[in-house]
Amino acid sequence: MRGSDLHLLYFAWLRERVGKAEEVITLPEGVGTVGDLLAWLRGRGPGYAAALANARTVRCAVNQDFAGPETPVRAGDEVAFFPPVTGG
Amino acid sequence: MRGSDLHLLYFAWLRERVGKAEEVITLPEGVGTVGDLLAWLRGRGPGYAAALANARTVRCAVNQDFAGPETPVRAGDEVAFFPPVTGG
Amino acid sequence: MATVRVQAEPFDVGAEMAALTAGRTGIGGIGCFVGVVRATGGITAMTLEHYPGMTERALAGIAEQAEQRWDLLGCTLIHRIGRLTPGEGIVLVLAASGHRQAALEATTFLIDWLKTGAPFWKKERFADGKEAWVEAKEGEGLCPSTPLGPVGPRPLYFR
Amino acid sequence: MATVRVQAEPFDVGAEMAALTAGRTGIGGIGCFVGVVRATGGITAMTLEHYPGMTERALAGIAEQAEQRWDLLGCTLIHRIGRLTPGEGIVLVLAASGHRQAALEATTFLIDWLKTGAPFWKKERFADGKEAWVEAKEGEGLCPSTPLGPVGPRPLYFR
Repeated sequence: MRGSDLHLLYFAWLRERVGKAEEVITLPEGVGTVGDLLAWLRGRGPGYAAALANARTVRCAVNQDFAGPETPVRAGDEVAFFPPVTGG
Repeated sequence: MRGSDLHLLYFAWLRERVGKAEEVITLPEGVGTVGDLLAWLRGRGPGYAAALANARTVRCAVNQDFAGPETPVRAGDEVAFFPPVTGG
Repeated sequence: MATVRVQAEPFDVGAEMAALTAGRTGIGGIGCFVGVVRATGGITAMTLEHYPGMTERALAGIAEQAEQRWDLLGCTLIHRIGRLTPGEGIVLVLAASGHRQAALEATTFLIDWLKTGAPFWKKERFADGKEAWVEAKEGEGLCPSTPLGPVGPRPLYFR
Repeated sequence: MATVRVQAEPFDVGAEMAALTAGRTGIGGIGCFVGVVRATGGITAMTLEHYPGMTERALAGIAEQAEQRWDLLGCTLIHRIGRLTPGEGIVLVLAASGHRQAALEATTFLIDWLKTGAPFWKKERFADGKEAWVEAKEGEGLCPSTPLGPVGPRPLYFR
Protein backbone atom coordinates (compact mmCIF):
# COMPACT_ATOMS: atom_id res chain seq x y z
CA MET A 1 0.00 0.00 0.00
CA ARG A 2 1.38 3.37 -1.03
CA GLY A 3 0.80 6.63 0.77
CA SER A 4 -1.89 7.66 -1.72
CA ASP A 5 -3.84 4.40 -1.25
CA LEU A 6 -7.03 3.56 0.61
CA HIS A 7 -7.43 0.19 2.28
CA LEU A 8 -11.05 -0.91 1.88
CA LEU A 9 -12.67 -3.71 3.90
CA TYR A 10 -16.09 -5.33 3.49
CA PHE A 11 -17.89 -7.54 6.03
CA ALA A 12 -20.83 -9.97 6.18
CA TRP A 13 -23.31 -9.69 3.28
CA LEU A 14 -21.60 -6.56 1.95
CA ARG A 15 -18.48 -8.67 1.49
CA GLU A 16 -20.48 -11.35 -0.31
CA ARG A 17 -22.18 -8.86 -2.63
CA VAL A 18 -19.02 -6.91 -3.42
CA GLY A 19 -17.31 -10.25 -3.96
CA LYS A 20 -14.16 -9.51 -1.97
CA ALA A 21 -13.15 -9.02 1.66
CA GLU A 22 -10.67 -6.24 1.01
CA GLU A 23 -8.91 -4.23 -1.64
CA VAL A 24 -6.45 -1.39 -1.98
CA ILE A 25 -7.43 1.50 -4.24
CA THR A 26 -5.91 4.84 -5.08
CA LEU A 27 -7.87 7.62 -3.38
CA PRO A 28 -10.19 8.72 -6.22
CA GLU A 29 -10.18 12.35 -7.26
CA GLY A 30 -12.97 14.35 -5.63
CA VAL A 31 -13.44 11.89 -2.75
CA GLY A 32 -13.05 13.71 0.56
CA THR A 33 -15.63 12.02 2.80
CA VAL A 34 -17.23 8.64 3.50
CA GLY A 35 -20.32 9.84 1.60
CA ASP A 36 -18.19 10.71 -1.46
CA LEU A 37 -16.47 7.31 -1.32
CA LEU A 38 -19.80 5.49 -1.04
CA ALA A 39 -21.12 7.28 -4.16
CA TRP A 40 -17.91 6.55 -6.05
CA LEU A 41 -17.94 2.86 -5.10
CA ARG A 42 -21.55 2.43 -6.23
CA GLY A 43 -20.44 3.30 -9.73
CA ARG A 44 -17.78 0.60 -9.80
CA GLY A 45 -20.03 -2.26 -10.86
CA PRO A 46 -23.24 -4.18 -10.15
CA GLY A 47 -21.81 -6.00 -7.08
CA TYR A 48 -20.85 -2.73 -5.44
CA ALA A 49 -24.15 -1.11 -6.43
CA ALA A 50 -26.12 -4.01 -4.94
CA ALA A 51 -24.07 -4.05 -1.75
CA LEU A 52 -24.21 -0.31 -1.17
CA ALA A 53 -27.61 0.58 -2.65
CA ASN A 54 -29.59 0.85 0.57
CA ALA A 55 -27.63 3.33 2.66
CA ARG A 56 -29.85 2.64 5.67
CA THR A 57 -28.28 -0.78 5.99
CA VAL A 58 -24.69 0.28 5.39
CA ARG A 59 -22.34 1.20 8.23
CA CYS A 60 -18.81 2.49 8.01
CA ALA A 61 -15.68 2.74 10.10
CA VAL A 62 -12.65 4.87 9.25
CA ASN A 63 -9.45 3.68 10.86
CA GLN A 64 -11.57 1.40 13.09
CA ASP A 65 -13.80 4.14 14.49
CA PHE A 66 -17.47 4.21 13.54
CA ALA A 67 -17.94 6.94 10.94
CA GLY A 68 -20.74 8.91 9.33
CA PRO A 69 -21.20 10.25 5.80
CA GLU A 70 -19.38 13.47 6.66
CA THR A 71 -16.33 11.73 8.15
CA PRO A 72 -13.20 12.74 6.16
CA VAL A 73 -11.39 10.09 4.14
CA ARG A 74 -7.70 10.63 3.51
CA ALA A 75 -4.98 8.72 1.69
CA GLY A 76 -3.62 5.97 3.93
CA ASP A 77 -6.93 5.41 5.73
CA GLU A 78 -8.51 2.03 6.44
CA VAL A 79 -12.19 2.30 5.49
CA ALA A 80 -14.61 -0.55 6.28
CA PHE A 81 -18.19 -1.00 5.11
CA PHE A 82 -20.54 -3.44 6.82
CA PRO A 83 -24.19 -4.06 7.76
CA PRO A 84 -25.67 -3.11 11.17
CA VAL A 85 -24.00 -5.27 13.79
CA THR A 86 -25.71 -8.41 15.11
CA GLY A 87 -23.36 -9.70 17.80
CA GLY A 88 -24.04 -11.13 21.23
CA MET B 1 -45.65 -31.30 71.75
CA ARG B 2 -49.28 -31.34 72.81
CA GLY B 3 -52.13 -29.63 71.03
CA SER B 4 -52.07 -26.73 73.46
CA ASP B 5 -48.35 -26.10 72.99
CA LEU B 6 -46.39 -23.45 71.11
CA HIS B 7 -43.13 -24.33 69.40
CA LEU B 8 -40.77 -21.36 69.80
CA LEU B 9 -37.59 -20.88 67.74
CA TYR B 10 -34.80 -18.30 68.13
CA PHE B 11 -32.13 -17.43 65.59
CA ALA B 12 -28.80 -15.58 65.41
CA TRP B 13 -28.12 -13.20 68.30
CA LEU B 14 -31.64 -13.63 69.65
CA ARG B 15 -30.83 -17.30 70.10
CA GLU B 16 -27.59 -16.43 71.87
CA ARG B 17 -29.24 -13.95 74.25
CA VAL B 18 -32.23 -16.18 75.05
CA GLY B 19 -29.74 -19.02 75.56
CA LYS B 20 -31.59 -21.64 73.57
CA ALA B 21 -32.46 -22.40 69.94
CA GLU B 22 -35.95 -23.67 70.61
CA GLU B 23 -38.44 -24.57 73.30
CA VAL B 24 -41.99 -25.81 73.67
CA ILE B 25 -44.28 -23.83 75.96
CA THR B 26 -47.96 -24.04 76.82
CA LEU B 27 -49.83 -21.20 75.13
CA PRO B 28 -49.97 -18.62 77.95
CA GLU B 29 -53.33 -17.32 79.05
CA GLY B 30 -54.19 -13.99 77.44
CA VAL B 31 -51.75 -14.43 74.53
CA GLY B 32 -53.60 -14.12 71.22
CA THR B 33 -51.12 -12.34 68.97
CA VAL B 34 -47.38 -12.11 68.24
CA GLY B 35 -47.35 -8.79 70.15
CA ASP B 36 -48.92 -10.46 73.22
CA LEU B 37 -46.40 -13.29 73.04
CA LEU B 38 -43.48 -10.88 72.74
CA ALA B 39 -44.60 -8.98 75.87
CA TRP B 40 -45.12 -12.24 77.76
CA LEU B 41 -41.67 -13.58 76.78
CA ARG B 42 -39.93 -10.38 77.92
CA GLY B 43 -41.13 -11.11 81.44
CA ARG B 44 -39.59 -14.59 81.48
CA GLY B 45 -36.09 -13.55 82.51
CA PRO B 46 -33.14 -11.28 81.78
CA GLY B 47 -32.01 -13.28 78.70
CA TYR B 48 -35.41 -12.93 77.08
CA ALA B 49 -35.69 -9.29 78.10
CA ALA B 50 -32.27 -8.54 76.58
CA ALA B 51 -33.04 -10.43 73.38
CA LEU B 52 -36.45 -8.91 72.83
CA ALA B 53 -36.01 -5.43 74.33
CA ASN B 54 -35.55 -3.49 71.10
CA ALA B 55 -38.60 -4.40 69.04
CA ARG B 56 -37.17 -2.57 66.02
CA THR B 57 -34.58 -5.30 65.65
CA VAL B 58 -36.90 -8.24 66.26
CA ARG B 59 -38.62 -10.07 63.44
CA CYS B 60 -41.12 -12.89 63.66
CA ALA B 61 -42.53 -15.69 61.60
CA VAL B 62 -45.62 -17.72 62.46
CA ASN B 63 -45.69 -21.15 60.85
CA GLN B 64 -42.82 -20.01 58.60
CA ASP B 65 -44.56 -16.93 57.20
CA PHE B 66 -43.27 -13.50 58.16
CA ALA B 67 -45.60 -12.05 60.78
CA GLY B 68 -46.41 -8.73 62.41
CA PRO B 69 -47.44 -7.83 65.93
CA GLU B 70 -51.12 -8.33 65.12
CA THR B 71 -50.63 -11.79 63.63
CA PRO B 72 -52.70 -14.31 65.62
CA VAL B 73 -50.89 -16.99 67.62
CA ARG B 74 -52.74 -20.23 68.29
CA ALA B 75 -51.95 -23.46 70.09
CA GLY B 76 -49.93 -25.73 67.82
CA ASP B 77 -48.20 -22.86 66.00
CA GLU B 78 -44.47 -22.63 65.26
CA VAL B 79 -43.36 -19.11 66.20
CA ALA B 80 -39.84 -17.91 65.39
CA PHE B 81 -38.08 -14.75 66.56
CA PHE B 82 -34.96 -13.43 64.81
CA PRO B 83 -33.05 -10.27 63.85
CA PRO B 84 -33.43 -8.57 60.46
CA VAL B 85 -32.06 -10.90 57.82
CA THR B 86 -28.52 -10.49 56.48
CA GLY B 87 -28.21 -13.15 53.80
CA GLY B 88 -26.68 -13.03 50.36
CA MET C 1 -39.10 -25.82 37.59
CA ALA C 2 -36.66 -23.84 39.72
CA THR C 3 -33.70 -25.44 41.46
CA VAL C 4 -33.45 -24.23 45.07
CA ARG C 5 -30.82 -25.40 47.54
CA VAL C 6 -29.44 -24.43 50.93
CA GLN C 7 -26.11 -26.18 51.38
CA ALA C 8 -22.81 -26.10 53.28
CA GLU C 9 -20.79 -27.24 50.23
CA PRO C 10 -19.33 -24.85 47.65
CA PHE C 11 -21.25 -24.53 44.38
CA ASP C 12 -19.80 -24.93 40.88
CA VAL C 13 -21.17 -22.15 38.65
CA GLY C 14 -20.29 -23.95 35.41
CA ALA C 15 -21.94 -27.18 36.53
CA GLU C 16 -25.07 -25.34 37.70
CA MET C 17 -25.30 -23.50 34.36
CA ALA C 18 -24.92 -26.79 32.49
CA ALA C 19 -27.65 -28.36 34.63
CA LEU C 20 -29.93 -25.38 34.01
CA THR C 21 -29.51 -25.42 30.24
CA ALA C 22 -29.53 -29.21 29.79
CA GLY C 23 -32.44 -30.22 27.58
CA ARG C 24 -33.81 -26.68 27.23
CA THR C 25 -33.48 -25.39 23.68
CA GLY C 26 -35.20 -21.99 23.85
CA ILE C 27 -32.58 -20.34 26.05
CA GLY C 28 -30.98 -17.23 24.55
CA GLY C 29 -29.33 -15.90 27.66
CA ILE C 30 -28.48 -16.71 31.26
CA GLY C 31 -28.24 -13.98 33.87
CA CYS C 32 -26.09 -14.85 36.84
CA PHE C 33 -24.95 -13.35 40.11
CA VAL C 34 -22.41 -14.77 42.54
CA GLY C 35 -22.12 -13.23 45.99
CA VAL C 36 -18.61 -13.47 47.41
CA VAL C 37 -17.39 -13.21 51.03
CA ARG C 38 -15.40 -9.97 51.22
CA ALA C 39 -12.24 -9.67 53.30
CA THR C 40 -13.08 -6.20 54.56
CA GLY C 41 -12.34 -4.91 58.04
CA GLY C 42 -10.09 -7.84 58.95
CA ILE C 43 -12.71 -10.54 58.50
CA THR C 44 -11.15 -13.99 58.53
CA ALA C 45 -14.31 -16.09 58.32
CA MET C 46 -18.07 -15.92 58.36
CA THR C 47 -20.79 -18.23 59.68
CA LEU C 48 -24.18 -18.38 58.02
CA GLU C 49 -27.24 -19.47 59.98
CA HIS C 50 -30.67 -20.07 58.48
CA TYR C 51 -34.18 -21.16 59.42
CA PRO C 52 -34.45 -24.74 58.16
CA GLY C 53 -37.77 -25.29 56.49
CA MET C 54 -38.77 -21.65 56.19
CA THR C 55 -35.69 -20.74 54.16
CA GLU C 56 -36.23 -23.43 51.54
CA ARG C 57 -39.93 -22.53 51.34
CA ALA C 58 -39.12 -18.83 50.97
CA LEU C 59 -36.56 -19.51 48.22
CA ALA C 60 -38.99 -21.72 46.31
CA GLY C 61 -41.67 -19.05 46.70
CA ILE C 62 -39.55 -16.23 45.33
CA ALA C 63 -38.32 -18.37 42.44
CA GLU C 64 -41.93 -19.11 41.55
CA GLN C 65 -42.73 -15.40 41.73
CA ALA C 66 -39.83 -14.58 39.37
CA GLU C 67 -41.01 -17.25 36.95
CA GLN C 68 -44.48 -15.70 36.93
CA ARG C 69 -43.19 -12.16 36.47
CA TRP C 70 -40.63 -12.82 33.73
CA ASP C 71 -40.64 -15.23 30.82
CA LEU C 72 -38.06 -17.56 32.34
CA LEU C 73 -37.09 -21.00 31.11
CA GLY C 74 -35.64 -21.89 34.49
CA CYS C 75 -33.80 -20.49 37.47
CA THR C 76 -31.41 -21.68 40.16
CA LEU C 77 -30.98 -20.32 43.69
CA ILE C 78 -28.23 -21.72 45.89
CA HIS C 79 -27.35 -20.21 49.27
CA ARG C 80 -24.58 -21.56 51.43
CA ILE C 81 -24.69 -21.96 55.20
CA GLY C 82 -22.05 -22.74 57.81
CA ARG C 83 -18.49 -21.46 57.84
CA LEU C 84 -17.11 -19.54 54.84
CA THR C 85 -13.84 -17.71 54.28
CA PRO C 86 -13.13 -14.56 52.22
CA GLY C 87 -13.19 -15.15 48.48
CA GLU C 88 -15.68 -18.02 48.72
CA GLY C 89 -18.98 -17.90 46.88
CA ILE C 90 -21.87 -17.51 49.31
CA VAL C 91 -24.90 -17.24 47.02
CA LEU C 92 -25.66 -18.11 43.39
CA VAL C 93 -28.53 -16.87 41.24
CA LEU C 94 -29.12 -18.08 37.69
CA ALA C 95 -32.05 -17.06 35.49
CA ALA C 96 -32.42 -18.40 31.95
CA SER C 97 -34.67 -16.86 29.34
CA GLY C 98 -35.12 -16.49 25.61
CA HIS C 99 -34.00 -12.88 25.92
CA ARG C 100 -31.35 -11.06 27.88
CA GLN C 101 -33.57 -8.43 29.47
CA ALA C 102 -35.82 -10.95 31.25
CA ALA C 103 -32.79 -12.97 32.37
CA LEU C 104 -30.98 -9.96 33.83
CA GLU C 105 -34.03 -8.35 35.42
CA ALA C 106 -34.99 -11.61 37.10
CA THR C 107 -31.40 -12.09 38.32
CA THR C 108 -31.42 -8.62 39.90
CA PHE C 109 -34.84 -9.19 41.46
CA LEU C 110 -33.80 -12.54 42.93
CA ILE C 111 -30.52 -11.39 44.47
CA ASP C 112 -32.18 -8.24 45.87
CA TRP C 113 -34.73 -10.44 47.56
CA LEU C 114 -32.18 -12.97 48.80
CA LYS C 115 -30.30 -10.09 50.44
CA THR C 116 -33.35 -8.55 52.06
CA GLY C 117 -36.06 -11.14 52.50
CA ALA C 118 -34.57 -14.59 53.01
CA PRO C 119 -34.05 -15.89 56.57
CA PHE C 120 -30.24 -16.02 56.73
CA TRP C 121 -27.98 -14.41 59.33
CA LYS C 122 -24.27 -13.76 59.07
CA LYS C 123 -21.75 -13.74 61.88
CA GLU C 124 -18.30 -12.37 61.08
CA ARG C 125 -15.07 -13.55 62.68
CA PHE C 126 -12.08 -11.21 62.86
CA ALA C 127 -8.32 -11.72 63.00
CA ASP C 128 -8.30 -11.13 66.78
CA GLY C 129 -10.75 -14.02 67.28
CA LYS C 130 -13.74 -11.78 68.04
CA GLU C 131 -17.08 -12.48 66.43
CA ALA C 132 -20.01 -10.20 65.62
CA TRP C 133 -23.38 -10.61 63.96
CA VAL C 134 -23.75 -8.51 60.82
CA GLU C 135 -26.33 -5.79 61.29
CA ALA C 136 -28.87 -5.21 58.55
CA LYS C 137 -28.56 -1.85 56.86
CA GLU C 138 -31.64 0.37 56.96
CA GLY C 139 -33.57 -0.54 53.86
CA GLU C 140 -32.16 -4.05 53.87
CA GLY C 141 -33.86 -6.69 55.95
CA LEU C 142 -35.70 -4.05 57.92
CA CYS C 143 -37.95 -3.23 54.97
CA PRO C 144 -37.56 -5.63 52.06
CA SER C 145 -37.80 -3.59 48.90
CA THR C 146 -39.38 -6.42 46.95
CA PRO C 147 -42.77 -8.03 47.59
CA LEU C 148 -42.43 -11.30 49.44
CA GLY C 149 -45.57 -12.73 47.93
CA PRO C 150 -45.94 -16.44 48.68
CA VAL C 151 -43.72 -16.27 51.75
CA GLY C 152 -45.98 -13.80 53.49
CA PRO C 153 -46.30 -10.06 54.14
CA ARG C 154 -43.32 -7.81 54.77
CA PRO C 155 -41.82 -8.10 58.22
CA LEU C 156 -43.14 -5.28 60.37
CA TYR C 157 -41.55 -3.22 63.06
CA PHE C 158 -42.73 -3.96 66.58
CA ARG C 159 -43.24 -0.49 68.02
CA MET D 1 -7.57 -4.35 34.06
CA ALA D 2 -10.28 -5.86 31.88
CA THR D 3 -9.89 -9.19 30.12
CA VAL D 4 -11.11 -8.97 26.52
CA ARG D 5 -11.00 -11.84 24.05
CA VAL D 6 -12.41 -12.74 20.64
CA GLN D 7 -12.01 -16.47 20.17
CA ALA D 8 -13.29 -19.50 18.27
CA GLU D 9 -12.98 -21.81 21.29
CA PRO D 10 -15.74 -22.31 23.87
CA PHE D 11 -15.32 -20.44 27.16
CA ASP D 12 -15.48 -21.95 30.64
CA VAL D 13 -17.55 -19.66 32.89
CA GLY D 14 -16.20 -21.16 36.12
CA ALA D 15 -12.59 -20.81 34.99
CA GLU D 16 -13.15 -17.21 33.84
CA MET D 17 -14.75 -16.35 37.19
CA ALA D 18 -11.84 -17.91 39.04
CA ALA D 19 -9.38 -15.94 36.91
CA LEU D 20 -11.30 -12.73 37.54
CA THR D 21 -11.43 -13.17 41.31
CA ALA D 22 -7.88 -14.55 41.76
CA GLY D 23 -5.85 -12.23 43.96
CA ARG D 24 -8.65 -9.65 44.32
CA THR D 25 -9.95 -9.49 47.89
CA GLY D 26 -12.48 -6.64 47.74
CA ILE D 27 -14.98 -8.46 45.53
CA GLY D 28 -18.46 -8.80 47.04
CA GLY D 29 -20.31 -9.84 43.93
CA ILE D 30 -19.89 -10.90 40.33
CA GLY D 31 -22.52 -10.11 37.74
CA CYS D 32 -22.53 -12.41 34.76
CA PHE D 33 -24.34 -12.88 31.48
CA VAL D 34 -23.96 -15.77 29.04
CA GLY D 35 -25.51 -15.45 25.58
CA VAL D 36 -26.59 -18.79 24.16
CA VAL D 37 -27.30 -19.80 20.54
CA ARG D 38 -31.02 -20.46 20.34
CA ALA D 39 -32.48 -23.26 18.27
CA THR D 40 -35.39 -21.20 16.99
CA GLY D 41 -36.85 -21.36 13.49
CA GLY D 42 -34.98 -24.51 12.57
CA ILE D 43 -31.49 -23.08 13.03
CA THR D 44 -28.87 -25.82 12.97
CA ALA D 45 -25.74 -23.66 13.19
CA MET D 46 -24.51 -20.10 13.18
CA THR D 47 -21.36 -18.44 11.88
CA LEU D 48 -19.97 -15.34 13.55
CA GLU D 49 -17.83 -12.89 11.60
CA HIS D 50 -16.00 -9.94 13.12
CA TYR D 51 -13.68 -7.07 12.20
CA PRO D 52 -10.26 -8.16 13.46
CA GLY D 53 -8.54 -5.26 15.15
CA MET D 54 -11.55 -2.99 15.46
CA THR D 55 -13.54 -5.55 17.46
CA GLU D 56 -10.85 -6.04 20.09
CA ARG D 57 -10.32 -2.27 20.31
CA ALA D 58 -14.05 -1.67 20.67
CA LEU D 59 -14.36 -4.32 23.40
CA ALA D 60 -11.42 -2.89 25.32
CA GLY D 61 -12.91 0.59 24.95
CA ILE D 62 -16.32 -0.36 26.31
CA ALA D 63 -14.77 -2.31 29.19
CA GLU D 64 -12.77 0.79 30.10
CA GLN D 65 -15.92 2.87 29.93
CA ALA D 66 -17.74 0.47 32.28
CA GLU D 67 -14.83 0.58 34.70
CA GLN D 68 -14.98 4.38 34.73
CA ARG D 69 -18.74 4.47 35.20
CA TRP D 70 -19.06 1.84 37.93
CA ASP D 71 -16.81 0.94 40.82
CA LEU D 72 -15.58 -2.30 39.29
CA LEU D 73 -12.73 -4.47 40.49
CA GLY D 74 -12.44 -6.13 37.11
CA CYS D 75 -14.43 -7.32 34.13
CA THR D 76 -14.22 -9.95 31.41
CA LEU D 77 -15.64 -9.83 27.89
CA ILE D 78 -15.36 -12.89 25.68
CA HIS D 79 -17.09 -13.13 22.31
CA ARG D 80 -16.86 -16.19 20.14
CA ILE D 81 -16.46 -16.22 16.36
CA GLY D 82 -16.70 -18.93 13.74
CA ARG D 83 -19.21 -21.77 13.71
CA LEU D 84 -21.49 -22.37 16.70
CA THR D 85 -24.41 -24.72 17.24
CA PRO D 86 -27.60 -24.23 19.31
CA GLY D 87 -27.02 -24.42 23.04
CA GLU D 88 -23.44 -23.18 22.81
CA GLY D 89 -22.33 -20.07 24.68
CA ILE D 90 -21.63 -17.24 22.26
CA VAL D 91 -20.75 -14.34 24.56
CA LEU D 92 -19.67 -13.98 28.18
CA VAL D 93 -19.76 -10.85 30.34
CA LEU D 94 -18.39 -10.78 33.90
CA ALA D 95 -18.27 -7.69 36.11
CA ALA D 96 -16.87 -7.86 39.64
CA SER D 97 -17.45 -5.20 42.27
CA GLY D 98 -17.62 -4.68 46.01
CA HIS D 99 -21.39 -4.40 45.72
CA ARG D 100 -24.07 -6.19 43.75
CA GLN D 101 -25.71 -3.15 42.18
CA ALA D 102 -22.56 -1.97 40.39
CA ALA D 103 -21.79 -5.52 39.26
CA LEU D 104 -25.26 -6.09 37.82
CA GLU D 105 -25.65 -2.65 36.24
CA ALA D 106 -22.26 -2.95 34.54
CA THR D 107 -23.14 -6.45 33.30
CA THR D 108 -26.36 -5.15 31.75
CA PHE D 109 -24.57 -2.17 30.18
CA LEU D 110 -21.85 -4.36 28.69
CA ILE D 111 -24.13 -6.97 27.15
CA ASP D 112 -26.45 -4.27 25.77
CA TRP D 113 -23.47 -2.69 24.08
CA LEU D 114 -22.07 -6.00 22.82
CA LYS D 115 -25.44 -6.67 21.19
CA THR D 116 -25.75 -3.25 19.57
CA GLY D 117 -22.33 -1.70 19.15
CA ALA D 118 -19.66 -4.34 18.62
CA PRO D 119 -18.65 -5.27 15.06
CA PHE D 120 -19.92 -8.85 14.88
CA TRP D 121 -22.23 -10.33 12.27
CA LYS D 122 -24.23 -13.55 12.50
CA LYS D 123 -25.17 -15.88 9.67
CA GLU D 124 -27.72 -18.57 10.45
CA ARG D 125 -27.83 -21.99 8.84
CA PHE D 126 -31.11 -23.89 8.64
CA ALA D 127 -32.04 -27.55 8.49
CA ASP D 128 -32.60 -27.33 4.71
CA GLY D 129 -29.00 -26.13 4.22
CA LYS D 130 -29.97 -22.53 3.48
CA GLU D 131 -28.07 -19.70 5.10
CA ALA D 132 -29.10 -16.15 5.92
CA TRP D 133 -27.46 -13.18 7.60
CA VAL D 134 -29.28 -12.09 10.74
CA GLU D 135 -30.85 -8.66 10.31
CA ALA D 136 -30.45 -6.12 13.07
CA LYS D 137 -33.69 -5.18 14.77
CA GLU D 138 -34.61 -1.50 14.66
CA GLY D 139 -33.07 -0.04 17.76
CA GLU D 140 -30.34 -2.66 17.76
CA GLY D 141 -27.28 -2.08 15.67
CA LEU D 142 -29.01 0.62 13.68
CA CYS D 143 -28.96 3.00 16.64
CA PRO D 144 -26.89 1.74 19.55
CA SER D 145 -28.71 2.66 22.72
CA THR D 146 -25.51 3.09 24.69
CA PRO D 147 -22.78 5.68 24.10
CA LEU D 148 -19.85 4.18 22.24
CA GLY D 149 -17.36 6.56 23.81
CA PRO D 150 -13.77 5.56 23.09
CA VAL D 151 -14.72 3.54 20.04
CA GLY D 152 -16.17 6.55 18.26
CA PRO D 153 -19.52 8.24 17.61
CA ARG D 154 -22.71 6.32 16.93
CA PRO D 155 -22.97 4.85 13.46
CA LEU D 156 -25.08 7.17 11.33
CA TYR D 157 -27.55 6.47 8.62
CA PHE D 158 -26.40 7.33 5.11
CA ARG D 159 -29.40 9.12 3.72
